[in-house]
Amino acid sequence: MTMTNSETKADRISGTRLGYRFNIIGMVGLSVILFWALIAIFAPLIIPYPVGEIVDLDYFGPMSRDFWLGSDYLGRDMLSRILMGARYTVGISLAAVTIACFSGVMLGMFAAVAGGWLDTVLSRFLDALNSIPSKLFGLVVVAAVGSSIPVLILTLSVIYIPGAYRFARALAVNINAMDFITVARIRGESTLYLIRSEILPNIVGPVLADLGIRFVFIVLLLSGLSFLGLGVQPPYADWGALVRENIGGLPFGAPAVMAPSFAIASLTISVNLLIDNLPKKIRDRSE
Amino acid sequence: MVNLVEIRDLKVEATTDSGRRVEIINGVSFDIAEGEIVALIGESGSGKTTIALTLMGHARPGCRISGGSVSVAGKDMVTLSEKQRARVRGTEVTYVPQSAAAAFNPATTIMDQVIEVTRIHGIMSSDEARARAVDLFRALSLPEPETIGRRYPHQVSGGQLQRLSAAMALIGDPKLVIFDEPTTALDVTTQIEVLRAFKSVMKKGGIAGVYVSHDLAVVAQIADRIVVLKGGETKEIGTTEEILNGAKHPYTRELLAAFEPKPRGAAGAAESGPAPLLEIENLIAGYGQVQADGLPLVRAVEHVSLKVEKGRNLGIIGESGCGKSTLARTIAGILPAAVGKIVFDGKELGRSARERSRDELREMQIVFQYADTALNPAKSVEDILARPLTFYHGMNAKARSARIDELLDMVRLPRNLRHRRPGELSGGQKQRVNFARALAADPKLILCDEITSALDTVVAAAVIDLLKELQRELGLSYIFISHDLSVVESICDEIVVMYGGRKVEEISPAKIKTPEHPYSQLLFSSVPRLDPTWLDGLEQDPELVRAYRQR
Amino acid sequence: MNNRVLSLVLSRLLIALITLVIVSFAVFFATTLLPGDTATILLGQAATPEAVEGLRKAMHLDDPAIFRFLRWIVGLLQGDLGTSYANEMPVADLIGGRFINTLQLAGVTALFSVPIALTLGITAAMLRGSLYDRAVTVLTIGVISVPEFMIATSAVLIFAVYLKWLPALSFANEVTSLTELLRIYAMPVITLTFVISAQMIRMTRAAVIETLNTPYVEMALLKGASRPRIVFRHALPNALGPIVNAVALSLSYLLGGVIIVETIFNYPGIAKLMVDAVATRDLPLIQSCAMIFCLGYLLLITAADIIAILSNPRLR
Amino acid sequence: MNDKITNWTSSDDALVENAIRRGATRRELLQMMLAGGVALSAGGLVLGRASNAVAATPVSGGALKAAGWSSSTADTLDPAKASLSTDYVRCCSFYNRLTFLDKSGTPQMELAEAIESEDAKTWTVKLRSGVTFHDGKPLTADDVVFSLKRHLDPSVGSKVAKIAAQMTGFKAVDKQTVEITLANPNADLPTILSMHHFMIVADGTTDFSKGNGTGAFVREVFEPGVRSIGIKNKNYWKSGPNVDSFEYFAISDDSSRVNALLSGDIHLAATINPRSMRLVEAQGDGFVLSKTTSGNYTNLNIRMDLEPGSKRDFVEGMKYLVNREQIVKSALRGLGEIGNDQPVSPANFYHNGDLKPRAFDPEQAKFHFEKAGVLGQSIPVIASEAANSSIDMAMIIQASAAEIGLKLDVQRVPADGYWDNYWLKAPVHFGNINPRPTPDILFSLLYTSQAPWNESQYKSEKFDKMLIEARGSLDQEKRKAIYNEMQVMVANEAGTIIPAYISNVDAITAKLKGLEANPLGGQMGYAFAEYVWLEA
Repeated sequence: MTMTNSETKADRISGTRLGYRFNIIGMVGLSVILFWALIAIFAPLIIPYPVGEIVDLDYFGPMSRDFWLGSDYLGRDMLSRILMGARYTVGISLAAVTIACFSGVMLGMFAAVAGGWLDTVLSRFLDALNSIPSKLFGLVVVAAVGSSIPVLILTLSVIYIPGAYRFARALAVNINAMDFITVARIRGESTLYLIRSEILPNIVGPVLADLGIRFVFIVLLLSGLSFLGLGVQPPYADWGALVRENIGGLPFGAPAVMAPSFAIASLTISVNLLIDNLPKKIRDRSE
Repeated sequence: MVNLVEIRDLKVEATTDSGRRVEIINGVSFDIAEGEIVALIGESGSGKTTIALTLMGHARPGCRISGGSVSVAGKDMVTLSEKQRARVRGTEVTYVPQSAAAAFNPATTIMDQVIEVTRIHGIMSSDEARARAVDLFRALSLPEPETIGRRYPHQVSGGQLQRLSAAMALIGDPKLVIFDEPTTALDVTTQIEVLRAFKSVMKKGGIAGVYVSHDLAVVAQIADRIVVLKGGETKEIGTTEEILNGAKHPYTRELLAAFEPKPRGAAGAAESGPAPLLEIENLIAGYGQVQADGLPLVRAVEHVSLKVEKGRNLGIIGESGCGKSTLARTIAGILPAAVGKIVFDGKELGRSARERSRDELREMQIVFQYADTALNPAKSVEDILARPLTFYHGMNAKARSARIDELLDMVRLPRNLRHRRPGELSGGQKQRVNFARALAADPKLILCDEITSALDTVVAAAVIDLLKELQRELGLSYIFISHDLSVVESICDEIVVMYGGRKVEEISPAKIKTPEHPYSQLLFSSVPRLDPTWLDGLEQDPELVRAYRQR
Repeated sequence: MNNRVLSLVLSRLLIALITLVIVSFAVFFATTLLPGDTATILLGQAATPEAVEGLRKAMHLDDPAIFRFLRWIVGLLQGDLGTSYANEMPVADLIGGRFINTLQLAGVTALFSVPIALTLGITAAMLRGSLYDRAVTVLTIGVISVPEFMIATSAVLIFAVYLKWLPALSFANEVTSLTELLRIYAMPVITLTFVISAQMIRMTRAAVIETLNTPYVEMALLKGASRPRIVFRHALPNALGPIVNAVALSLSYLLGGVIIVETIFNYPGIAKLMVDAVATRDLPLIQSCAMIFCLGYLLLITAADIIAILSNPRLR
Repeated sequence: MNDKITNWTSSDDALVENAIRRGATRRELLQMMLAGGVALSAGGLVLGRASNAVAATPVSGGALKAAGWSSSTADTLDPAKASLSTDYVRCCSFYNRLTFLDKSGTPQMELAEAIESEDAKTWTVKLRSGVTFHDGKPLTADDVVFSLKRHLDPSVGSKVAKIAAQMTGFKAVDKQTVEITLANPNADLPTILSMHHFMIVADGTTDFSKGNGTGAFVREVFEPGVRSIGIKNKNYWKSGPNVDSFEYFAISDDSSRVNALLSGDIHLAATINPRSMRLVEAQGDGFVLSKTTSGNYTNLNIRMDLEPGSKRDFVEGMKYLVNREQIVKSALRGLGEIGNDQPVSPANFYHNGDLKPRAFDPEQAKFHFEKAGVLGQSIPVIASEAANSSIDMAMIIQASAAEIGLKLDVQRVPADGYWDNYWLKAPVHFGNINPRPTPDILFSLLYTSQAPWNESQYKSEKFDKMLIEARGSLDQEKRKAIYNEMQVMVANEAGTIIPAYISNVDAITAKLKGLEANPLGGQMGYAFAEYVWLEA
């Protein structure tokens, strides 16, 4: 049958030998993410022009040999701005998602293991937090304390802690009902041990996938906040801010507005693709 | 003569995680005549359910019929289109699932589901279908046949659901009914009811059947012929008589041997010292809010007292919901007792595990029924066994490693298994690891909560043998909780029968044939025997049955 | 049985109420943290120290925060949302019309997007693994990956500026007919549908697929039921809980999350009102808007929970 | 949020306040004012095709829709409290003033028939007869007294309370005559009365949301923060208005405002971003840009009493570092004129044309920075959307600084609260100043030692003396010479860098005719509604 042929081909591509099955779509996603991660790290070394410098007398310039992605609304080199923007978009989002998921997951596991009124209080409190619309929450925070990178990161994390909490708690409650937790409890283990060694390893997979989706949301929320005027300090700009400040170029299809949009889309789509196609550990029983 | 079913060289492939295709059914062939009931018997993974489903042209997701033919009433289910298969399903071939509780849609009424077949295939009008369903309910001796259909699945008991699912299978007047382990999830007393109902309906209608089971004794009561399967291959085919009395294949003999009673040796008799190892007095425990009298709302264990002598084993037997597991959890301190005293090795224990010292916890270990959930799937066998060693004995890495080897040896597992995770082990292996973890604590008493019920008969027998052996070597005591009389009988020195949260009788295995309490009598007599005439010849006091049957 | 449902529903309502109390507490104290002294802002140029002192007294600003909170809560319970600092109109009057606008937009969007999302989600689940399923999946990923202001601005450029099919603004026009209404709501609704549908599609698909893997669905298949029958009679009723939940979560976005859409289409809803209120430090207005958002969220979530409870015969 | 109008208002308070305070003794100013608008020389011109329309004949009918850029729940129809351009536009459509400024900046009579004074201290206002309010009540002297006097009541919270404070006596002499007594003589009163806050409302009005005035439109709908609709006043005492109704609202998002115009939803989009011009122009003949160059500018202020501005060389270096050409080209997209660091714009009669802008010279700048010892330091520069284009300017200067090793730390801060919290306060920050009619007002407001808004803390006794000398001089040439010198002094000595004078651009549909520029600001000094007409 033809099925068998395609199977073996897929095997060859995805490198089954590592003990993991990883399909080509997932690998494409991972490659794009790695690409942007590398860009974020090495951006200052590879940008062709200083980020803040006006190098083109025209604005919304087209793609050219000098300016690969054209120029922005002030005549700055778009390629350089996008490469540097990767730092902010990827960096801020990553920091925020890490904080959000770490705190959310820790609290969620704690609530699940502790149970009782602690669980109730935590759940109610985070539910309340969840009910506040995220963009408006961002606006109020920035009105209160001003906009800086730490404020942005913390705001984004706080917005997404309830979600991570809910998710992790739901998973942990399931795990907590398992007999091996009971076994550990009556062995006399501490709550910390239960969380760290018994529950965490079992929810880390879904939590990582959840982290990926939350990362996408944060990237989008960050660009939404940039639209409302909250973001990193000039001359730097995250991708959302780049789209926002160059949105006037949209009628002309200026690369200045298309390129950062594609950058956002490429990152978020890749993360989604990766999550939907995470490498699967092969568990063929070979007894 | 033309058989109703002819299976020829059937092959089914499954796709593994790695995308590899493996044959899980490897060239199976057998026939079923009109009105004949054929049993497919084998342990889990033998492919019995897979074969049964191919009779409907169905393969579970990830599987595919890759070769051979399955002819049902002249139609080859393998080559039919999905639409054509749908026409056969529910009318000519029907299915009674293993767990009716899961196979009923929780969101619609029972009647709607029972008569759905007639709607799908337009067999008869709704009213006719309803009338017929009520007839079937009556034939299957369901209570309140007129109204039971209005209920939702969660509102009836497991045994009734199982019979209702049979009604669902029979309503379309099928030629062939597939029973997929229909009584496995039921208590023995209920199982009898269900088996009887099935048998009479099938015989009356002259309907052919496929009965999938791992339990030879059950199969013996209902099947005309038996197909013994292992690893996707037929090992032996024969009439029930032939298989029971003249099994040729060694595997069949192994299956039969697992049924032979292996009474407890006299090993533990000597050591009954003055102080018992465990003494429980007047224990009350349960769930829900604490009431004004200081007792929980739902009391699962009521006024239970018992004693375990050093080096001797206590069996606790009863049907689901009798409070035996709650009792074990209360003893272990998982569920603190509301009232009562637990004295262990001369010391009174705290009611909750939290109030007990580390040593007290160490000396009494509990092993749970499902090794799948009792072992952390994210950890390797080595890590699982190492933790109690570190926690209780503070061993360093080297000592730990040596002790893990010893433990694996003790439970008869190869040492190289230590790097595997539970998911990569078979059911029997998992249960051994589960047990090894309890041994790692160096306990005096091990509470075994239904540790063999999730295992295949042969595997379970091996585990029991292991427990006996370890007891001899280590001088342990067990409290053995089970619904399976033969298991308890084979390992215990004392047997406690529980019903409705209370201890109804305490007997010794010697007197097991002659229990005094009527419930014990009912329970013990309900255990199927390897005798095709047992069910038909069994007489139970209907009063008694009504009084004690769970719902 | 009915008692059980009643007590479940009541407990859900109680939980919502407790959450609301926590929310009101948080909203009140978070807004008082906004920089700037209320009295000074209100008095503007006339802010002499004596005047500020007088006004602070008159407004009870010097009272302990907890008293002010209680006074505010009591006012809320009596339906008194307070008086706007910015233009001295009752907050209720300011919110009134705009709240209706928000509800209208949310309503139209819900009517439009929920059926689309559910249809796509369910059909994708039915045809799991097919080309159609993959197309839907890729589409949803693509849609949630584009910032909404891009979608909105592009839509305006295409449909309003170039094609001139639809108006660029959503409120500037008088509504005279149904077609007019459709034209006016078209673009914000399209944009919002893009934004909120993806999540609903994903969740619906996942929930349906999960129930499609249950034994009772296999049972239905073995009864010879057709695919649509399997999905609509067996899978869907049991997937209702998670689906309703996803819908409620997505719809809650339509209250406070639409700020960007309101900005771009100049639609006078309460999200923009709250942004205005933040800019003018109009605390009573900020608090009221925030409470509306939170209340809306809780109502939706609680309603979803209750629907899930009622739709489940096991709880009924 | 981009609300420079708030600033505009408070600037105007001080403008007139200063004029009153100092102008009282100046007979020549009084004469000039009465002679006809020499003082108001802020130039206004309409560019592009719009200017052709002016000559055409008005057409009646049509529903006019226009969008400003800033609106909130604080929107009001109380002229005393008006603070946003949106409020001005609305007030202009519902009310009338006693006087208004024409396109040349000359005060013209509106509700007043004549405003006369013998000594500039006691003024007699003769009212037009036959004017009625929308509710039918005829306009009387009592209405005028009420309208003006209420600014003195602190509970009203008038934005021009301080200016109004100069008016100490109000007397309704008869039904059509009002006598206003000033604390000190001031020839500028007719100009003061043309301010948008001094709209005439009906006597005893407490609820202003009805917009009951004598203006060209009758209020139909008014929702703060949303929109207003006015219906043509059939009994309007002037001829007009041309359109049947006038709807006004704000679209804060710049591209949305332009898109709304292009899609035909509105007829006028006020104050569009320079970069949107290309889009409008690309649409062909259907749309027209109306540009107004007055004296508005955004400036970089270095406080000379604080580090690092206290080092003379830092200020000097910064002036060399500002690439004015690039700012006009890139940040303003050509919509502006290069500035030479002093506030009197080229449109002003007194502008010193010989004072050349400082050349962009990074080397010179570096030399000065080295002398000041600031290279390698990080110097915070505060910018905000509140000050028009300041963020773009800041980034341009920042980039130039980076090349010579000076690190400017541009901090973008929220627009709301900017004028209270950062302007005049931060060591290096941006400001935005709206046009003033005379150098005297500009200098006294912004550069004398006692100036309330001395942005760079510039202190020069010589400068103060020269200002008084110019004020007392009757000789226009001599005054010009003095002002010229003062401009040079400001350019060279003060810490305010004025890189460009910014033009305002309103985009309109070509159907909208009759829009002229006005020195009071865009949208025809906010009063366009009653003058324009829609061509079929």
